Amino acid sequence: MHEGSITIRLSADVAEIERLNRIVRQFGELHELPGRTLYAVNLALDEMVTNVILYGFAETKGEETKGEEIVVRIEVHPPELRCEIVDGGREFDPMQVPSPDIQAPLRERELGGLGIHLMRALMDEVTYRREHPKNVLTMSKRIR
Amino acid sequence: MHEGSITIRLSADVAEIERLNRIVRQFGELHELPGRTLYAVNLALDEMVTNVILYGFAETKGEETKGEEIVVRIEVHPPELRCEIVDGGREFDPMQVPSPDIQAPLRERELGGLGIHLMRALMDEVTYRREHPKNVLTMSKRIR
Amino acid sequence: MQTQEESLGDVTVLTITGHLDTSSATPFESVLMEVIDRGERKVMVDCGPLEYVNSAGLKVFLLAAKKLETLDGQLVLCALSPSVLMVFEMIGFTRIMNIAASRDEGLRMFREQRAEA
Amino acid sequence: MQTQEESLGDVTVLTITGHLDTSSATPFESVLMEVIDRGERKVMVDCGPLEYVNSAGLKVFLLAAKKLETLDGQLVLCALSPSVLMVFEMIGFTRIMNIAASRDEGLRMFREQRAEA
Ligand SMILES: Nc1ncnc2c1ncn2[C@@H]1O[C@H](COP(=O)(O)OP(=O)(O)O)[C@@H](O)[C@H]1O
Ligand SMILES: Nc1ncnc2c1ncn2[C@@H]1O[C@H](COP(=O)(O)OP(=O)(O)O)[C@@H](O)[C@H]1O
Repeated sequence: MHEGSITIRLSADVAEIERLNRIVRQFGELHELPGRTLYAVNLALDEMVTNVILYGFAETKGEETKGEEIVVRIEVHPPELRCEIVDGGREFDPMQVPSPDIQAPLRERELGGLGIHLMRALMDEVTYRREHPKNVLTMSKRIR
Repeated sequence: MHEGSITIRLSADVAEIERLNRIVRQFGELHELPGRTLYAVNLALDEMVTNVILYGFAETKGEETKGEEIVVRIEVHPPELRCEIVDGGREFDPMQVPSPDIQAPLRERELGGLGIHLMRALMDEVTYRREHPKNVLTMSKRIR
Repeated sequence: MQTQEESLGDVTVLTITGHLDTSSATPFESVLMEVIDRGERKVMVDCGPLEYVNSAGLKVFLLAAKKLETLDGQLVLCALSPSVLMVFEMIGFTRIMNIAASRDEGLRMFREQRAEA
Repeated sequence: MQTQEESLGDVTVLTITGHLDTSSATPFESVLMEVIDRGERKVMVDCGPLEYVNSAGLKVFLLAAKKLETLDGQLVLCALSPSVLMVFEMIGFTRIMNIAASRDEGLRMFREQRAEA
Protein backbone atom coordinates (compact mmCIF):
# COMPACT_ATOMS: atom_id res chain seq x y z
CA MET A 1 0.00 0.00 0.00
CA HIS A 2 1.19 3.51 -0.80
CA GLU A 3 0.43 6.61 1.24
CA GLY A 4 -0.94 9.53 -0.72
CA SER A 5 -3.91 11.62 -1.68
CA ILE A 6 -5.99 12.91 -4.55
CA THR A 7 -8.29 15.89 -4.94
CA ILE A 8 -11.03 15.56 -7.54
CA ARG A 9 -13.05 18.56 -8.68
CA LEU A 10 -16.46 17.77 -10.15
CA SER A 11 -19.25 19.87 -11.51
CA ALA A 12 -22.81 19.31 -10.31
CA ASP A 13 -23.77 17.12 -13.25
CA VAL A 14 -24.91 13.47 -13.14
CA ALA A 15 -22.42 12.61 -15.89
CA GLU A 16 -19.63 13.38 -13.41
CA ILE A 17 -20.53 10.41 -11.18
CA GLU A 18 -19.09 7.89 -13.60
CA ARG A 19 -15.90 9.93 -13.83
CA LEU A 20 -15.67 10.04 -10.04
CA ASN A 21 -16.13 6.28 -9.74
CA ARG A 22 -13.49 5.62 -12.38
CA ILE A 23 -10.97 7.88 -10.67
CA VAL A 24 -11.67 6.39 -7.24
CA ARG A 25 -11.10 2.86 -8.58
CA GLN A 26 -7.90 3.88 -10.36
CA PHE A 27 -6.72 5.53 -7.15
CA GLY A 28 -7.48 2.36 -5.19
CA GLU A 29 -5.50 0.23 -7.64
CA LEU A 30 -2.54 2.62 -7.70
CA HIS A 31 -2.37 2.75 -3.93
CA GLU A 32 -3.01 -1.00 -3.62
CA LEU A 33 -5.97 -0.64 -1.26
CA PRO A 34 -7.54 -3.90 -0.11
CA GLY A 35 -10.60 -4.74 -2.27
CA ARG A 36 -13.14 -4.31 0.52
CA THR A 37 -11.79 -0.93 1.57
CA LEU A 38 -11.84 0.27 -2.03
CA TYR A 39 -15.41 -0.96 -2.48
CA ALA A 40 -16.49 0.88 0.67
CA VAL A 41 -14.92 4.21 -0.22
CA ASN A 42 -16.11 3.94 -3.82
CA LEU A 43 -19.70 3.28 -2.71
CA ALA A 44 -19.77 5.89 0.07
CA LEU A 45 -18.45 8.62 -2.24
CA ASP A 46 -20.75 7.54 -5.08
CA GLU A 47 -23.81 7.78 -2.80
CA MET A 48 -22.93 11.09 -1.19
CA VAL A 49 -21.81 12.86 -4.38
CA THR A 50 -24.87 11.57 -6.24
CA ASN A 51 -27.05 13.06 -3.49
CA VAL A 52 -25.32 16.43 -3.70
CA ILE A 53 -25.81 16.46 -7.46
CA LEU A 54 -29.46 15.30 -7.30
CA TYR A 55 -30.68 17.18 -4.23
CA GLY A 56 -28.10 19.77 -3.18
CA PHE A 57 -28.80 22.20 -5.98
CA ALA A 58 -32.42 21.24 -6.60
CA GLU A 59 -33.94 24.54 -5.44
CA THR A 60 -31.54 26.71 -7.36
CA LYS A 61 -31.58 24.55 -10.50
CA GLY A 62 -30.89 26.84 -13.41
CA GLU A 63 -28.14 28.30 -15.45
CA GLU A 64 -26.22 29.83 -12.55
CA THR A 65 -25.72 26.42 -10.89
CA LYS A 66 -23.70 25.15 -13.85
CA GLY A 67 -20.55 26.50 -12.22
CA GLU A 68 -21.14 24.71 -8.91
CA GLU A 69 -18.21 22.63 -7.89
CA ILE A 70 -17.95 19.59 -5.65
CA VAL A 71 -14.50 18.85 -4.27
CA VAL A 72 -13.70 15.29 -3.20
CA ARG A 73 -10.47 14.50 -1.42
CA ILE A 74 -9.23 11.00 -0.57
CA GLU A 75 -6.23 10.41 1.64
CA VAL A 76 -4.51 7.12 2.34
CA HIS A 77 -2.72 7.44 5.64
CA PRO A 78 -2.31 3.90 7.01
CA PRO A 79 -3.90 2.50 9.07
CA GLU A 80 -6.64 4.90 7.98
CA LEU A 81 -8.32 6.17 4.88
CA ARG A 82 -9.98 9.58 5.00
CA CYS A 83 -12.38 11.22 2.57
CA GLU A 84 -13.85 14.67 2.44
CA ILE A 85 -16.63 16.08 0.30
CA VAL A 86 -17.05 19.85 0.09
CA ASP A 87 -20.02 21.24 -1.79
CA GLY A 88 -21.81 24.55 -2.16
CA GLY A 89 -25.29 23.05 -2.22
CA ARG A 90 -27.99 23.85 0.32
CA GLU A 91 -27.21 23.08 3.96
CA PHE A 92 -27.72 19.39 4.56
CA ASP A 93 -26.47 17.12 7.32
CA PRO A 94 -26.84 13.47 6.30
CA MET A 95 -26.22 12.39 9.92
CA GLN A 96 -29.61 13.88 10.81
CA VAL A 97 -31.48 11.60 8.42
CA PRO A 98 -33.13 8.68 10.28
CA SER A 99 -32.16 5.18 9.19
CA PRO A 100 -34.63 3.31 7.02
CA ASP A 101 -36.42 0.36 8.59
CA ILE A 102 -34.19 -2.46 7.39
CA GLN A 103 -36.20 -5.00 9.42
CA ALA A 104 -39.40 -4.47 7.42
CA PRO A 105 -40.73 -7.44 5.42
CA LEU A 106 -40.37 -7.35 1.65
CA ARG A 107 -43.83 -5.93 0.85
CA GLU A 108 -43.33 -3.09 3.33
CA ARG A 109 -39.76 -2.19 2.39
CA GLU A 110 -39.48 1.28 0.93
CA LEU A 111 -37.36 1.89 -2.13
CA GLY A 112 -35.56 5.04 -0.96
CA GLY A 113 -33.25 6.02 1.85
CA LEU A 114 -30.54 3.46 1.22
CA GLY A 115 -27.70 5.80 0.21
CA ILE A 116 -27.04 7.60 3.50
CA HIS A 117 -27.61 4.42 5.50
CA LEU A 118 -25.02 2.58 3.39
CA MET A 119 -22.45 5.37 3.73
CA ARG A 120 -22.85 5.31 7.52
CA ALA A 121 -22.59 1.52 7.66
CA LEU A 122 -19.51 1.48 5.41
CA MET A 123 -17.52 4.16 7.23
CA ASP A 124 -16.09 4.01 10.75
CA GLU A 125 -16.43 7.68 11.52
CA VAL A 126 -18.45 10.41 9.82
CA THR A 127 -18.65 14.08 10.68
CA TYR A 128 -20.61 16.86 9.06
CA ARG A 129 -19.99 20.56 9.47
CA ARG A 130 -21.28 23.68 7.81
CA GLU A 131 -18.53 26.11 6.77
CA HIS A 132 -19.81 29.41 5.41
CA PRO A 133 -21.68 28.54 2.24
CA LYS A 134 -20.23 25.01 2.10
CA ASN A 135 -21.15 21.57 3.42
CA VAL A 136 -18.12 19.61 4.60
CA LEU A 137 -18.56 15.89 5.13
CA THR A 138 -15.56 13.91 6.40
CA MET A 139 -15.51 10.15 6.53
CA SER A 140 -12.84 7.80 7.75
CA LYS A 141 -12.33 4.09 7.67
CA ARG A 142 -9.71 1.72 8.99
CA ILE A 143 -7.96 0.10 6.04
CA ARG A 144 -8.32 -3.68 6.12
CA MET B 1 -5.48 17.40 -13.68
CA HIS B 2 -5.93 16.31 -10.06
CA GLU B 3 -3.92 17.53 -7.11
CA GLY B 4 -2.47 14.82 -4.90
CA SER B 5 0.52 12.83 -3.85
CA ILE B 6 1.97 9.37 -3.47
CA THR B 7 4.72 7.92 -1.32
CA ILE B 8 6.47 4.85 -2.68
CA ARG B 9 8.77 2.73 -0.51
CA LEU B 10 11.34 0.68 -2.38
CA SER B 11 14.09 -1.66 -1.31
CA ALA B 12 17.58 -1.26 -2.74
CA ASP B 13 17.12 -3.93 -5.39
CA VAL B 14 17.32 -3.44 -9.17
CA ALA B 15 14.04 -5.34 -9.59
CA GLU B 16 12.32 -2.45 -7.80
CA ILE B 17 13.04 -0.01 -10.67
CA GLU B 18 10.40 -1.55 -12.91
CA ARG B 19 7.88 -1.37 -10.10
CA LEU B 20 8.74 2.30 -9.52
CA ASN B 21 8.33 3.13 -13.21
CA ARG B 22 4.98 1.35 -13.37
CA ILE B 23 3.67 3.19 -10.32
CA VAL B 24 4.91 6.57 -11.58
CA ARG B 25 3.13 6.04 -14.93
CA GLN B 26 -0.09 4.92 -13.24
CA PHE B 27 0.12 7.99 -11.00
CA GLY B 28 0.60 10.23 -14.04
CA GLU B 29 -2.44 8.74 -15.77
CA LEU B 30 -4.63 8.98 -12.67
CA HIS B 31 -3.70 12.60 -12.11
CA GLU B 32 -3.92 13.38 -15.84
CA LEU B 33 -0.45 14.86 -16.06
CA PRO B 34 0.51 16.15 -19.51
CA GLY B 35 2.55 13.52 -21.40
CA ARG B 36 5.78 15.51 -21.40
CA THR B 37 5.65 16.23 -17.68
CA LEU B 38 4.99 12.57 -16.92
CA TYR B 39 7.88 11.52 -19.16
CA ALA B 40 10.20 13.94 -17.39
CA VAL B 41 9.33 12.88 -13.86
CA ASN B 42 9.36 9.21 -14.83
CA LEU B 43 12.84 9.54 -16.37
CA ALA B 44 14.32 11.72 -13.61
CA LEU B 45 13.12 9.34 -10.87
CA ASP B 46 14.21 6.27 -12.84
CA GLU B 47 17.74 7.68 -13.24
CA MET B 48 18.19 8.85 -9.67
CA VAL B 49 16.71 5.77 -8.00
CA THR B 50 18.73 3.49 -10.29
CA ASN B 51 21.87 5.35 -9.20
CA VAL B 52 21.03 4.97 -5.51
CA ILE B 53 20.46 1.24 -6.01
CA LEU B 54 23.60 0.75 -8.15
CA TYR B 55 26.05 3.06 -6.39
CA GLY B 56 24.57 4.22 -3.07
CA PHE B 57 25.03 0.96 -1.26
CA ALA B 58 27.98 -0.33 -3.28
CA GLU B 59 30.51 -0.23 -0.44
CA THR B 60 28.25 -1.84 2.12
CA LYS B 61 26.91 -4.46 -0.29
CA GLY B 62 25.99 -7.48 1.73
CA GLU B 63 23.23 -9.09 3.64
CA GLU B 64 22.63 -6.22 6.02
CA THR B 65 21.81 -3.79 3.17
CA LYS B 66 18.76 -5.89 2.21
CA GLY B 67 16.68 -3.78 4.56
CA GLU B 68 17.74 -0.47 3.01
CA GLU B 69 14.79 1.56 1.98
CA ILE B 70 14.42 4.30 -0.61
CA VAL B 71 11.41 6.57 -0.20
CA VAL B 72 10.10 8.39 -3.25
CA ARG B 73 7.40 11.00 -2.90
CA ILE B 74 5.62 12.73 -5.80
CA GLU B 75 3.31 15.66 -5.29
CA VAL B 76 1.09 17.31 -7.87
CA HIS B 77 0.44 20.84 -6.74
CA PRO B 78 -0.44 22.85 -9.85
CA PRO B 79 1.23 24.68 -11.41
CA GLU B 80 4.07 22.59 -10.01
CA LEU B 81 5.08 18.99 -9.59
CA ARG B 82 7.50 18.11 -6.80
CA CYS B 83 9.47 14.94 -6.17
CA GLU B 84 11.64 13.86 -3.31
CA ILE B 85 13.98 10.91 -2.97
CA VAL B 86 15.24 9.96 0.49
CA ASP B 87 17.83 7.21 0.78
CA GLY B 88 20.19 5.85 3.36
CA GLY B 89 23.04 5.24 0.95
CA ARG B 90 26.43 6.89 1.21
CA GLU B 91 26.53 10.68 1.08
CA PHE B 92 26.27 11.78 -2.53
CA ASP B 93 25.31 15.11 -4.05
CA PRO B 94 24.46 14.68 -7.74
CA MET B 95 24.62 18.47 -8.23
CA GLN B 96 28.40 18.27 -7.69
CA VAL B 97 28.90 15.92 -10.65
CA PRO B 98 30.23 17.83 -13.70
CA SER B 99 28.14 17.63 -16.85
CA PRO B 100 29.36 15.31 -19.59
CA ASP B 101 30.73 16.92 -22.77
CA ILE B 102 27.62 16.78 -24.93
CA GLN B 103 29.39 18.71 -27.71
CA ALA B 104 31.95 15.95 -28.36
CA PRO B 105 31.87 14.24 -31.78
CA LEU B 106 30.54 10.71 -31.99
CA ARG B 107 33.87 8.87 -31.71
CA GLU B 108 34.84 10.88 -28.61
CA ARG B 109 31.49 10.65 -26.81
CA GLU B 110 31.70 8.71 -23.58
CA LEU B 111 29.03 6.20 -22.69
CA GLY B 112 28.47 7.18 -19.05
CA GLY B 113 27.36 10.24 -17.17
CA LEU B 114 24.02 10.72 -18.88
CA GLY B 115 21.69 10.01 -15.95
CA ILE B 116 22.43 12.98 -13.69
CA HIS B 117 22.71 15.32 -16.69
CA LEU B 118 19.27 14.24 -17.91
CA MET B 119 17.67 14.68 -14.49
CA ARG B 120 19.08 18.22 -14.25
CA ALA B 121 17.93 19.06 -17.78
CA LEU B 122 14.44 17.66 -17.18
CA MET B 123 13.77 19.39 -13.87
CA ASP B 124 13.39 23.12 -13.24
CA GLU B 125 14.83 23.15 -9.75
CA VAL B 126 16.90 20.56 -7.91
CA THR B 127 18.24 20.70 -4.37
CA TYR B 128 20.29 18.21 -2.44
CA ARG B 129 20.73 18.10 1.29
CA ARG B 130 22.24 15.68 3.73
CA GLU B 131 20.01 14.90 6.71
CA HIS B 132 21.63 12.72 9.37
CA PRO B 133 22.29 9.39 7.66
CA LYS B 134 20.02 10.22 4.71
CA ASN B 135 20.40 11.87 1.31
CA VAL B 136 17.42 14.05 0.41
CA LEU B 137 17.05 15.09 -3.20
CA THR B 138 14.15 17.37 -4.10
CA MET B 139 13.20 18.17 -7.66
CA SER B 140 10.48 20.37 -9.01
CA LYS B 141 9.06 21.06 -12.41
CA ARG B 142 6.42 23.37 -13.79
CA ILE B 143 3.59 21.24 -15.19
CA ARG B 144 2.98 21.91 -18.88
CA MET C 1 -23.06 -3.28 -16.96
CA GLN C 2 -24.08 -6.11 -19.27
CA THR C 3 -26.69 -8.80 -18.93
CA GLN C 4 -27.06 -12.19 -20.55
CA GLU C 5 -30.21 -14.29 -20.52
CA GLU C 6 -30.54 -18.08 -20.40
CA SER C 7 -33.33 -20.57 -19.69
CA LEU C 8 -32.81 -23.49 -17.32
CA GLY C 9 -36.13 -25.37 -17.51
CA ASP C 10 -38.75 -22.92 -16.26
CA VAL C 11 -36.13 -20.69 -14.61
CA THR C 12 -34.91 -17.60 -16.44
CA VAL C 13 -31.30 -16.78 -15.51
CA LEU C 14 -29.93 -13.28 -16.02
CA THR C 15 -26.19 -12.99 -15.56
CA ILE C 16 -25.12 -9.47 -14.71
CA THR C 17 -21.56 -8.31 -15.35
CA GLY C 18 -19.64 -5.19 -14.34
CA HIS C 19 -20.91 -2.14 -12.49
CA LEU C 20 -24.56 -1.65 -11.58
CA ASP C 21 -24.73 2.05 -10.75
CA THR C 22 -26.86 5.13 -11.25
CA SER C 23 -26.43 5.16 -15.01
CA SER C 24 -26.92 1.42 -15.56
CA ALA C 25 -29.79 0.92 -13.07
CA THR C 26 -32.42 2.04 -15.60
CA PRO C 27 -31.32 -0.30 -18.41
CA PHE C 28 -31.07 -3.17 -15.90
CA GLU C 29 -34.56 -2.42 -14.61
CA SER C 30 -35.88 -2.54 -18.20
CA VAL C 31 -34.30 -5.96 -18.79
CA LEU C 32 -35.72 -7.42 -15.56
CA MET C 33 -39.19 -5.92 -16.08
CA GLU C 34 -39.31 -7.17 -19.64
CA VAL C 35 -38.66 -10.72 -18.38
CA ILE C 36 -41.41 -10.42 -15.75
CA ASP C 37 -43.87 -8.71 -18.11
CA ARG C 38 -43.55 -11.50 -20.64
CA GLY C 39 -44.72 -13.93 -17.93
CA GLU C 40 -41.60 -15.42 -16.39
CA ARG C 41 -42.19 -16.15 -12.70
CA LYS C 42 -38.97 -17.90 -11.67
CA VAL C 43 -36.19 -15.40 -12.20
CA MET C 44 -32.61 -15.89 -11.05
CA VAL C 45 -29.95 -13.18 -11.28
CA ASP C 46 -26.43 -14.61 -11.35
CA CYS C 47 -24.33 -11.89 -9.70
CA GLY C 48 -21.01 -13.76 -10.04
CA PRO C 49 -19.48 -11.24 -12.46
CA LEU C 50 -21.16 -8.24 -10.76
CA GLU C 51 -18.30 -6.10 -9.44
CA TYR C 52 -20.17 -3.16 -7.97
CA VAL C 53 -23.68 -2.19 -6.98
CA ASN C 54 -24.89 1.08 -5.45
CA SER C 55 -28.26 2.11 -3.99
CA ALA C 56 -29.74 2.79 -7.43
CA GLY C 57 -28.97 -0.81 -8.39
CA LEU C 58 -30.19 -2.18 -5.07
CA LYS C 59 -33.54 -0.49 -5.66
CA VAL C 60 -33.93 -2.44 -8.90
CA PHE C 61 -33.46 -5.75 -7.08
CA LEU C 62 -35.98 -4.66 -4.44
CA LEU C 63 -38.47 -3.57 -7.07
CA ALA C 64 -38.20 -6.85 -8.96
CA ALA C 65 -38.50 -8.93 -5.76
CA LYS C 66 -41.62 -6.98 -4.72
CA LYS C 67 -43.20 -7.29 -8.14
CA LEU C 68 -42.56 -11.04 -8.41
CA GLU C 69 -43.95 -11.56 -4.89
CA THR C 70 -47.25 -9.93 -5.83
CA LEU C 71 -47.39 -12.15 -8.93
CA ASP C 72 -46.69 -15.36 -6.94
CA GLY C 73 -43.32 -15.58 -8.59
CA GLN C 74 -39.87 -15.62 -7.04
CA LEU C 75 -36.59 -13.78 -7.46
CA VAL C 76 -33.40 -15.61 -6.51
CA LEU C 77 -29.95 -14.00 -6.51
CA CYS C 78 -26.87 -16.17 -6.62
CA ALA C 79 -23.07 -16.08 -6.46
CA LEU C 80 -22.72 -12.61 -4.93
CA SER C 81 -19.11 -11.54 -4.37
CA PRO C 82 -18.13 -10.90 -0.73
CA SER C 83 -18.29 -7.10 -1.18
CA VAL C 84 -21.70 -7.17 -2.87
CA LEU C 85 -22.99 -9.57 -0.22
CA MET C 86 -21.71 -7.23 2.51
CA VAL C 87 -23.79 -4.42 1.01
CA PHE C 88 -26.90 -6.63 0.84
CA GLU C 89 -26.41 -7.47 4.50
CA MET C 90 -25.97 -3.83 5.54
CA ILE C 91 -29.41 -2.95 4.23
CA GLY C 92 -31.17 -6.08 5.42
CA PHE C 93 -31.72 -7.54 1.94
CA THR C 94 -30.27 -10.89 3.00
CA ARG C 95 -33.37 -11.29 5.20
CA ILE C 96 -36.01 -10.43 2.62
CA MET C 97 -34.46 -11.84 -0.55
CA ASN C 98 -33.59 -15.34 -1.67
CA ILE C 99 -29.79 -15.34 -1.83
CA ALA C 100 -27.92 -18.47 -2.86
CA ALA C 101 -24.19 -19.14 -2.81
CA SER C 102 -24.23 -20.79 -6.23
CA ARG C 103 -26.47 -21.40 -9.26
CA ASP C 104 -27.17 -24.93 -8.10
CA GLU C 105 -28.22 -23.76 -4.67
CA GLY C 106 -30.35 -21.08 -6.35
CA LEU C 107 -32.13 -23.65 -8.53
CA ARG C 108 -32.86 -25.74 -5.44
CA MET C 109 -34.52 -22.69 -3.85
CA PHE C 110 -37.11 -22.67 -6.65
CA ARG C 111 -37.65 -26.42 -6.34
CA GLU C 112 -38.15 -26.19 -2.59
CA GLN C 113 -40.81 -23.56 -3.10
CA ARG C 114 -42.59 -25.85 -5.58
CA ALA C 115 -42.52 -28.71 -3.06
CA GLU C 116 -44.14 -26.47 -0.46
CA ALA C 117 -46.91 -25.44 -2.86
CA MET D 1 10.41 -3.76 -25.03
CA GLN D 2 10.01 -5.70 -28.25
CA THR D 3 11.84 -5.52 -31.55
CA GLN D 4 10.87 -6.56 -35.02
CA GLU D 5 13.28 -6.88 -37.94
CA GLU D 6 12.65 -6.19 -41.64
CA SER D 7 14.81 -5.74 -44.73
CA LEU D 8 14.23 -2.84 -47.13
CA GLY D 9 16.78 -3.48 -49.90
CA ASP D 10 20.16 -3.30 -48.20
CA VAL D 11 18.77 -1.51 -45.16
CA THR D 12 17.91 -3.51 -42.03
CA VAL D 13 15.06 -1.94 -40.12
CA LEU D 14 14.51 -2.71 -36.45
CA THR D 15 11.24 -1.44 -35.04
CA ILE D 16 11.37 -0.99 -31.28
CA THR D 17 8.20 -0.98 -29.23
CA GLY D 18 7.47 -0.09 -25.61
CA HIS D 19 9.91 0.84 -22.88
CA LEU D 20 13.68 0.77 -23.36
CA ASP D 21 14.99 0.88 -19.80
CA THR D 22 17.60 -0.64 -17.51
CA SER D 23 16.17 -4.14 -17.77
CA SER D 24 15.55 -4.12 -21.54
CA ALA D 25 18.77 -2.33 -22.59
CA THR D 26 20.80 -5.57 -22.53
CA PRO D 27 18.42 -7.58 -24.74
CA PHE D 28 18.14 -4.62 -27.13
CA GLU D 29 21.94 -4.33 -27.29
CA SER D 30 22.15 -8.05 -28.16
CA VAL D 31 19.66 -7.66 -31.01
CA LEU D 32 21.49 -4.64 -32.49
CA MET D 33 24.93 -6.19 -32.13
CA GLU D 34 23.76 -9.43 -33.72
CA VAL D 35 22.60 -7.44 -36.76
CA ILE D 36 25.94 -5.61 -37.02
CA ASP D 37 28.02 -8.73 -36.35
CA ARG D 38 26.33 -10.58 -39.18
CA GLY D 39 27.54 -7.88 -41.55
CA GLU D 40 24.67 -5.40 -41.90
CA ARG D 41 26.05 -1.89 -42.37
CA LYS D 42 22.90 0.14 -43.00
CA VAL D 43 20.82 -0.14 -39.89
CA MET D 44 17.70 1.86 -39.18
CA VAL D 45 15.86 1.81 -35.87
CA ASP D 46 12.20 2.80 -36.21
CA CYS D 47 11.39 4.42 -32.86
CA GLY D 48 7.75 5.16 -33.70
CA PRO D 49 6.29 2.79 -31.10
CA LEU D 50 9.09 3.51 -28.55
CA GLU D 51 7.34 5.07 -25.58
CA TYR D 52 10.21 5.51 -23.17
CA VAL D 53 13.99 5.48 -23.15
CA ASN D 54 16.34 6.08 -20.23
CA SER D 55 20.12 6.49 -20.06
CA ALA D 56 20.74 2.75 -20.20
CA GLY D 57 18.85 2.63 -23.51
CA LEU D 58 20.55 5.77 -24.82
CA LYS D 59 23.94 4.13 -24.21
CA VAL D 60 22.92 1.27 -26.53
CA PHE D 61 22.13 3.71 -29.37
CA LEU D 62 25.48 5.45 -28.77
CA LEU D 63 27.34 2.14 -28.73
CA ALA D 64 25.74 0.99 -32.00
CA ALA D 65 26.37 4.35 -33.72
CA LYS D 66 30.04 4.27 -32.66
CA LYS D 67 30.49 0.67 -33.77
CA LEU D 68 28.87 1.23 -37.19
CA GLU D 69 30.99 4.36 -37.73
CA THR D 70 34.20 2.40 -37.22
CA LEU D 71 32.92 -0.20 -39.70
CA ASP D 72 32.01 2.43 -42.34
CA GLY D 73 28.36 1.68 -41.74
CA GLN D 74 25.59 3.97 -40.61
CA LEU D 75 22.90 4.01 -37.95
CA VAL D 76 19.74 5.98 -38.69
CA LEU D 77 16.96 6.51 -36.17
CA CYS D 78 13.51 7.50 -37.35
CA ALA D 79 10.05 8.53 -36.14
CA LEU D 80 11.02 9.47 -32.58
CA SER D 81 8.10 10.68 -30.47
CA PRO D 82 8.35 14.28 -29.20
CA SER D 83 9.35 13.16 -25.69
CA VAL D 84 12.02 10.74 -26.90
CA LEU D 85 13.34 13.40 -29.29
CA MET D 86 13.49 15.89 -26.41
CA VAL D 87 15.72 13.48 -24.48
CA PHE D 88 18.00 12.97 -27.49
CA GLU D 89 18.33 16.75 -27.77
CA MET D 90 19.13 17.20 -24.08
CA ILE D 91 22.19 14.98 -24.34
CA GLY D 92 23.37 16.26 -27.74
CA PHE D 93 22.53 13.05 -29.62
CA THR D 94 20.66 15.00 -32.31
CA ARG D 95 24.02 16.46 -33.37
CA ILE D 96 25.97 13.21 -33.56
CA MET D 97 23.29 10.79 -34.79
CA ASN D 98 21.29 10.51 -37.97
CA ILE D 99 17.74 11.27 -36.91
CA ALA D 100 14.93 11.26 -39.46
CA ALA D 101 11.30 12.31 -38.99
CA SER D 102 9.98 9.30 -40.93
CA ARG D 103 11.07 6.00 -42.45
CA ASP D 104 11.15 7.56 -45.91
CA GLU D 105 13.35 10.39 -44.76
CA GLY D 106 15.54 7.81 -43.00
CA LEU D 107 15.96 5.74 -46.16
CA ARG D 108 16.94 8.90 -48.07
CA MET D 109 19.69 9.52 -45.51
CA PHE D 110 21.31 6.22 -46.53
CA ARG D 111 20.92 7.02 -50.26
CA GLU D 112 22.49 10.44 -49.82
CA GLN D 113 25.49 8.89 -48.17
CA ARG D 114 25.80 6.44 -51.10
CA ALA D 115 25.72 9.36 -53.57
CA GLU D 116 28.54 11.07 -51.67
CA ALA D 117 30.70 7.93 -51.71
N1 LIG E 1 -27.02 16.69 -0.39
C1 LIG E 1 -28.36 16.69 -0.11
N2 LIG E 1 -29.05 17.84 -0.10
C2 LIG E 1 -30.35 17.84 0.20
N3 LIG E 1 -31.08 16.74 0.48
C3 LIG E 1 -30.47 15.55 0.49
C4 LIG E 1 -29.06 15.47 0.19
N4 LIG E 1 -28.70 14.18 0.29
C5 LIG E 1 -29.83 13.48 0.61
N5 LIG E 1 -30.88 14.30 0.74
C6 LIG E 1 -32.25 13.88 1.12
O1 LIG E 1 -32.15 12.70 1.92
C7 LIG E 1 -32.93 11.64 1.35
C8 LIG E 1 -32.30 10.28 1.61
O2 LIG E 1 -31.14 10.11 0.79
P1 LIG E 1 -30.56 8.65 0.49
O3 LIG E 1 -30.39 7.93 1.77
O4 LIG E 1 -29.34 8.81 -0.33
O5 LIG E 1 -31.68 7.89 -0.33
P2 LIG E 1 -32.43 8.26 -1.68
O6 LIG E 1 -31.54 9.15 -2.47
O7 LIG E 1 -32.65 6.94 -2.33
O8 LIG E 1 -33.72 8.90 -1.27
C9 LIG E 1 -33.07 12.01 -0.12
O9 LIG E 1 -34.24 11.47 -0.66
C10 LIG E 1 -33.12 13.54 -0.07
O10 LIG E 1 -34.42 13.99 0.20
N1 LIG F 1 23.62 7.70 -5.42
C1 LIG F 1 24.92 7.66 -5.79
N2 LIG F 1 25.86 7.30 -4.88
C2 LIG F 1 27.14 7.26 -5.22
N3 LIG F 1 27.62 7.56 -6.45
C3 LIG F 1 26.76 7.92 -7.41
C4 LIG F 1 25.37 7.99 -7.12
N4 LIG F 1 24.74 8.39 -8.24
C5 LIG F 1 25.68 8.56 -9.18
N5 LIG F 1 26.91 8.28 -8.70
C6 LIG F 1 28.17 8.41 -9.46
O1 LIG F 1 27.99 9.38 -10.46
C7 LIG F 1 28.31 8.85 -11.75
C8 LIG F 1 27.44 9.47 -12.84
O2 LIG F 1 26.12 9.00 -12.77
P1 LIG F 1 25.14 9.09 -14.02
O3 LIG F 1 25.15 10.51 -14.51
O4 LIG F 1 23.82 8.58 -13.61
O5 LIG F 1 25.76 8.19 -15.16
P2 LIG F 1 26.17 6.65 -15.15
O6 LIG F 1 25.36 5.96 -14.13
O7 LIG F 1 25.88 6.22 -16.51
O8 LIG F 1 27.64 6.63 -14.84
C9 LIG F 1 28.13 7.36 -11.59
O9 LIG F 1 28.91 6.64 -12.50
C10 LIG F 1 28.56 7.12 -10.15
O10 LIG F 1 29.95 6.98 -10.07
